[in-house]
Amino acid sequence: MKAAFVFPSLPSARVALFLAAFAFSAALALPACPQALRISSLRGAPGGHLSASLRAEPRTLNPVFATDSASRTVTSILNADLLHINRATDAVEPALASSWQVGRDGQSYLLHLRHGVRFSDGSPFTADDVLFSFRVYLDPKLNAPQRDLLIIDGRPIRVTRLGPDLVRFDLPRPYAAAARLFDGIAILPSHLLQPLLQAGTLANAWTLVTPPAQLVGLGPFRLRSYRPGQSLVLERNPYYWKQDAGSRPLPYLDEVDFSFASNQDAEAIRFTAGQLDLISRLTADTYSSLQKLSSSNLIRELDGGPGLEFDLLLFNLNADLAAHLPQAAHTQTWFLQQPFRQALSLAVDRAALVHLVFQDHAVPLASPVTPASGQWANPALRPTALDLPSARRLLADAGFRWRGAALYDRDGNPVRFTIIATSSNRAQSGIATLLAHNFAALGIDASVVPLEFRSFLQRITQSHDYDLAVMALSAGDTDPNGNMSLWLSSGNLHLWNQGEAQPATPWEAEIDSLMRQQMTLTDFRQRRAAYFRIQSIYAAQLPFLSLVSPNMLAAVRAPLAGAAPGPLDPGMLDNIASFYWRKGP
Amino acid sequence: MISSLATRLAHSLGSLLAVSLLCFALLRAAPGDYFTTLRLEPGLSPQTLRSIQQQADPRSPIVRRYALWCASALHGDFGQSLAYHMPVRALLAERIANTLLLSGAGLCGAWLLGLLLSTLRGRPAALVRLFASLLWSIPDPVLAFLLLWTALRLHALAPLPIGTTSPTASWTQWSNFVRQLALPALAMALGYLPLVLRHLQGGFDAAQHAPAVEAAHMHGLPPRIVLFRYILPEAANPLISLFGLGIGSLLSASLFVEVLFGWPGLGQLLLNAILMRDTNVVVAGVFCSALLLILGNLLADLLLWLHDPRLREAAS
Amino acid sequence: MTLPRAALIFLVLYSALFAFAGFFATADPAAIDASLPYLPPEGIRFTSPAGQFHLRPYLVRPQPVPGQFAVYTRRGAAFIPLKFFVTTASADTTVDASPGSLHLCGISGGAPHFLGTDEFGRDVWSRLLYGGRTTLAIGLTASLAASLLALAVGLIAGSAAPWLDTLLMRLVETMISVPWFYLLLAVRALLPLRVSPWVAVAASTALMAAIGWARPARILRGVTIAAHQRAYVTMARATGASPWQIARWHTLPDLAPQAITQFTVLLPQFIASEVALSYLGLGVTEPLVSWGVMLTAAQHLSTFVEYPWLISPIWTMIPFFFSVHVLADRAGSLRPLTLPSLSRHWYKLPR
Amino acid sequence: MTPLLSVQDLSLDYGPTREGTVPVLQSASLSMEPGEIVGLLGPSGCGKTSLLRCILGVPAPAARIRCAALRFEDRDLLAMSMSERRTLRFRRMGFIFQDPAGRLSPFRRVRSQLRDMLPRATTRADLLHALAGAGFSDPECTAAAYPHQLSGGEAQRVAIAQALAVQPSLLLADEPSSALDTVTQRHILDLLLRMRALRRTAMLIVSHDPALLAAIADRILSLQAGALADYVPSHASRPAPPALAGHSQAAPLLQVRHLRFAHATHRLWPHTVRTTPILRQVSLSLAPGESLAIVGASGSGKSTLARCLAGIESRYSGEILFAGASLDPPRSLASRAQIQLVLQDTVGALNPRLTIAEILAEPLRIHARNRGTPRNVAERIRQMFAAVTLPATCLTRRPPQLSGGERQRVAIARALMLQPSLLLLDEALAGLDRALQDSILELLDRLRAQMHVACIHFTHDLGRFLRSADRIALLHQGHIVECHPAADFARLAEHPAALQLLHAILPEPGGP
Repeated sequence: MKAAFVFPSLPSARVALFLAAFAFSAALALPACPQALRISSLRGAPGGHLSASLRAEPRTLNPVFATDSASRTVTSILNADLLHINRATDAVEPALASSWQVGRDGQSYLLHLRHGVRFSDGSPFTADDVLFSFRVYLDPKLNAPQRDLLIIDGRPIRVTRLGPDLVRFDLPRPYAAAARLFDGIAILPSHLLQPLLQAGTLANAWTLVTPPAQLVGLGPFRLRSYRPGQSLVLERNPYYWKQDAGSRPLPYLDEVDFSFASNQDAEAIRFTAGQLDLISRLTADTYSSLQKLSSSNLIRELDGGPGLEFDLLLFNLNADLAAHLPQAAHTQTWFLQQPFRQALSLAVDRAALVHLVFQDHAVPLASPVTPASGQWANPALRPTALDLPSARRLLADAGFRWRGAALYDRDGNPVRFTIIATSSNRAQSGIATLLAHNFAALGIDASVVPLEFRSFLQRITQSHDYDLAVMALSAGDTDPNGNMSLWLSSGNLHLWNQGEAQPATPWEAEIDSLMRQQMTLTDFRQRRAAYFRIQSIYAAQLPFLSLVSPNMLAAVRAPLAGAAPGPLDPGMLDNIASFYWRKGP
Repeated sequence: MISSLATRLAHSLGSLLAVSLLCFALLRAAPGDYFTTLRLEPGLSPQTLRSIQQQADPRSPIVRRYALWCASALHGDFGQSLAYHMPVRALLAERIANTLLLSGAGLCGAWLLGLLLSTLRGRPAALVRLFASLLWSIPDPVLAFLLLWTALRLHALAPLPIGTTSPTASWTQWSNFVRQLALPALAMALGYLPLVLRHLQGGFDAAQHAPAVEAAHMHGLPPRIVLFRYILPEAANPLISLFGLGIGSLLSASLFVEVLFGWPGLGQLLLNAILMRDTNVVVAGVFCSALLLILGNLLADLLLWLHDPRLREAAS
Repeated sequence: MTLPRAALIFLVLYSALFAFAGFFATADPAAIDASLPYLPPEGIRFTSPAGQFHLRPYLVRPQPVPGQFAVYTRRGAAFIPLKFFVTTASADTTVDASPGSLHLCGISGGAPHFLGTDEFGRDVWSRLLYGGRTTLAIGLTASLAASLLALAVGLIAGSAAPWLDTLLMRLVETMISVPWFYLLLAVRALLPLRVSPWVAVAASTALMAAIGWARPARILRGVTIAAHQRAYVTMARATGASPWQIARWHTLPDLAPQAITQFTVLLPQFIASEVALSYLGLGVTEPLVSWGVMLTAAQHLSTFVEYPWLISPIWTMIPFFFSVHVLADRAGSLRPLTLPSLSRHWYKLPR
Repeated sequence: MTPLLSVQDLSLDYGPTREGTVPVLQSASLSMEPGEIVGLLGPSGCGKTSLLRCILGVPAPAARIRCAALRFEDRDLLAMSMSERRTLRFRRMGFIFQDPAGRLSPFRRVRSQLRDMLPRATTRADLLHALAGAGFSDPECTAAAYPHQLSGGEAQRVAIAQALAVQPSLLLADEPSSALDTVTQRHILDLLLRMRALRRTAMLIVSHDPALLAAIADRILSLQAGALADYVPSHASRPAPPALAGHSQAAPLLQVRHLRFAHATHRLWPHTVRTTPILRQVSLSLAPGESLAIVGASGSGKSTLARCLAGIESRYSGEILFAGASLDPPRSLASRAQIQLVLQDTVGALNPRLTIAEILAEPLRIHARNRGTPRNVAERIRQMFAAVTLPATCLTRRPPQLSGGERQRVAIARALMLQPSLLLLDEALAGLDRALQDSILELLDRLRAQMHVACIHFTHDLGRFLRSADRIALLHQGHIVECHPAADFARLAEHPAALQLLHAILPEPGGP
């Protein structure tokens, strides 16, 4: 064990000393009775069963190693975090921590743990569990995917136990919106997993074959049974720590079962056949076919508006092409010219994309910051409208010429390239088809190459053997920090030019510095100004084209209350604890 | 017989080795790997990615990897699944059972239906032939899709569960289970039926004119006895071969149906594993499939051997 | 008229429809019309809006309902007179290989959509014809090639020395078991991104044939062995006939019905797998059309529910397969069908 | 007393075929008393079998029948439904086939097939009793056997046991012994007579062999031109073969030394391999142009010997010398042209897909390279066709369109196409009627004289070849036990098997 990750429990005398040294903005209140979280607006009816589905089988039930969407959805229901982002208001709210205080320097966070909280096996939740959990997440041997989030400037967050229900987190430097980091970090039961960590077998713990009794969490539900390939059944966690307005313990539902549908069609069929109670993340065509398939009073369709996901057209601006990819390097000479990118953007008919591909359930975008990010989106930027004359002008100014209808570059080479897209994603291949059609209006011969998902990703992230790519990305959070890996030139979502040691261009350098700067600022306005500036730089440079942001579409059985699509993981199921079945006719 | 069985097994072992080796090589040749998607995981540094990769799937020369795999496969251990963090054997076991159940039910259904239909004579037989041709001309996925669509339309009349439903309500109850199996099994059976019908009808037609069958007829034996004790054995040899082929494709035949009806079988798992490049799962699944193919061949030969006393006395 | 004869005539006419796709089609199959997505099939009337009979048929084009996506109404539908033997100015340069740009019918200022349009407002009827041409060309060539390959392998395995037989059959087992999906992925990775559509078509044909021969080869080998047990083969061998002579005079004619059957089995399979190939980016890609490309877009339940005209390739291929099958059945029933045992050593009956 | 069976004015033709309507029976009438044995004589293809099928009620699918009256046991068969007739023939009639072994299902044991015929209440003892009644000394063993393990005679006995199991009042037998060797044939006839004596079963026995019918039947009817008439024996007899002088002094054409051949039988569990020797030690020699008959009961190894000599079977040990040179496998093309084989099974031996002309051309095409392409293949075929006295119209037909005799002649013509010096005829005459056999033997004698072709007949019919071969060798259990000139065979033979065969020869009716 490295010293940095060892958190010896401190003697109580020293706790007092520590406390004195701090000057906190709020007084500490330490009530003695069990401290449940009451949701004052909620009055539902208990009981009932919910059938939901997952697009794939969860691959693990271990929240530390869950990377796929199905596993994350399930683990987020089985577990709970210290602080939680309210998906409706986008504000950080207390969860397992009943309150928190930020130190004046903005570098230390003091979290008061809710006391009297129990794990789903009845054992008490204490500060030791928090310490243990972060030790797991930060353990370099375990390689938890969350680890890098908790390491800032190469130094890990330090966690200190100040008492049985008081924990302090020290950040290496001021970090804006650090409270949002705690969202989704599941707290693990140290009494069960400590021995496994010591034995070095934690990485293989809590798989799908683990007996349900050994899977213990703080979430609203706990595992009842798992049948490989068939279903995963969760039952009500009797020790859950939330209550509704009438002090009735949550969750309302007795049981939730997940079946596995390989694709959206299978899901929609089962939903229509009455075997599922809710489906979410629908594509526009499934959504509209559901509208027609179902007798309308049984099903409620929910359009949550644009989410954090957006479709984009990626230019291959990688610097490593010349050596071994002459073909891609040749087409890259055009993409490296800003006017050319601008002209392509002007040639894209975003309205047609929204209309034809998303059946009007999407919005055109000006930048990767979608409307779901609320105040973070720069209102000065407007989605580029189709403007072929301007596009032609830009191209002509940049030395491009037309012969007949076809476009030729300065050196007399015909302008032709390929657009790759994921073949399994109908929307993206549709976008690619329409883009090729749009570009044809400029005299560009663009051909669409649909590729299988991993072959596609391999080209984008590893071989860089492509010209243009249509793909979708989703911001991790509404907060700019959630988009760090997209903007930073060293980030792994900086897909247009990967693995830059130094920012390749001045504007990328400026974005880098602005991103770093906003991270340390604590003032919202200043941060927002920096972020607006980043978006403006993006709009001027267009390293990729943000096309549209699809709406979050879902459907539920009409009597189910409490479900609403949300932009952050796990989407609609985030507040599953407050789902209930409406009684009555 | 024993020695020829032994040689056959040895040969089969060779082809199993070839299958697994080829599978390894092709997996290596396909672009992308299991960790490709992790590269888009925001906030996952390249170093972490590398160490995750190194830990789960150490990159070593393919020959070495293959040798290691063979060694562990000998002990029945097919390695860990990259995606599921669990032993492949545990992952496959139940799904193989499910797939066998579905394919088995489908194939049995096809055989029963085929036997029933092929005993018809005269005008009904011509209609059956036409029906078989029609079924033959509809591609299997389309057939399954049509069936699903019809079931959905008729749902109000006769609710058949589509895909797996809540386990507490159904898997424990036999009748529910049968209802659940009905639709996908029917889709499988209808897909397989034309082949079976064609061979059954052909075989029965040929058997009608076999001397022993004519003799039985002329002796005035009751038609039922003629059918079951004379025609059927006479037509059996090619049918047994077909049956063996059917056994061989038990694991692979139901892929479309599984995916479409959401049946929790091997097909879906394998398809996803292929798309995810979950090496060990793919190799083990393919291995099982190849094993079944070989066993099916062997079984068919054994049945032929048991059925036809003349085969037992071949010249050495 | 007998069924096989009817099937033959039907096949010839049907093939002509696809062979002269350029003439029968009404539009460029790749032309996008953003204003008319998911237009339902347009009706043809011989009466004018006023109800008078006209010899020249009218095309009834439904009108889009404003504000709603892909909703059309017959109210206020436009009655457009159809013209015959129209010459369009712009030849379909991308895909049309047939000479000239003469079309059977058309309308002024646009194209009739007999089978409606797809999600991008492309004409389904024209796509069906052009797509059928590509798909049938690939399917027929690939199944023919695979059947011939299977015939060769089956013949060699069934008549050659046991060691070669064993070797070939193990190869077949391997071919059947290995997931070729990976190979296809690898092949796609090796090919340059931009492949000429015709090269893509040729490559996918070759790939299908190279992978698909194994199963039929196994069956044909069995038939070969059964054929070799006939007394006339023994007699020919006693007279000194070479293996090639025996194959040509006795075995191949015996194999032909089964080979034809195998061909008909492969054909629908290959046409279905063309869908999978285009999924991998290997098969036919835009702007070339194929049924696979069309069905890839239509394999969603929503399409089935809302836009049934988009799955018209299915309704088109079923009668095609049916008539091929009826013909093959006829060819196959010239001799009673036999599926012989697949084991060589145990099937030889004692004399 | 009412007759057991009466048939009046039965006419039968095969419906419109490509060659028009083929009349088979014309106003055939027949009446049988209970317990009477009636023989029905006629050349092949004259409609004997069709008549039997009409009586049974299972006519061939294309047959069109007109009949004035058809009564059996005082019941009108014409008024009965199909299923009533089926029950009637199941309970009251028995039927015996020409090829008994093929008529038993190869997949089931004798006892279960016999049980199918017997009433449901039959015990095992009854079943064994029925088998014992058919002359089996070890019925237990026979009951457990599969049909292919039985010899032809045994299979015919099983068939008789089957047919008589239900104690029918009428037994119909279609060439019951023509596929059997003479000794077995004798046994079967004895058995039938015994059965008649025991149960008063009436029998209608069909054969092309007047000698056989004369030996058993109370009266013989002859079926000619579709009508039935009483049989009058003719006195025509075949002339003796031309004596070929001097060939015994010439260098032998074929020499066989210590030929051995064995089959192996496998058992799955416990695993045993049983080797069954077929040819134990065969040595013989043959002069050019000589005619040798190798006679043996079924199972004596005749066919195997023929196949070894023809080079089809190469796993023998020993030595075969042809014209002084060893014929070790693999055999040269030239030597294959010299030795030609004719099989009994002409249905299988001629490719049904090819025309007769193509079949005849095949040997020439095979040997085209080392003999040079014959300038006039068509001419050659016509010559050969004339030699075997076949009409030229047959050339464009295919084997299924020919009768058995015609096919046999085609097979012989095919064998002679290459002008071989040795012809092997494996039961090539069995199953043909007497007149046809005579004409083919005559043809072979002529060819022998013209082309100096040596012949080896592999046969069970000693009686016939006593008069038509130069030498006769007796093959018994894989050994050549006797080998004498034909004329002296009856005098010189000593081996018990030879004596048995000689004893079993039926006298020719009306013959000397």
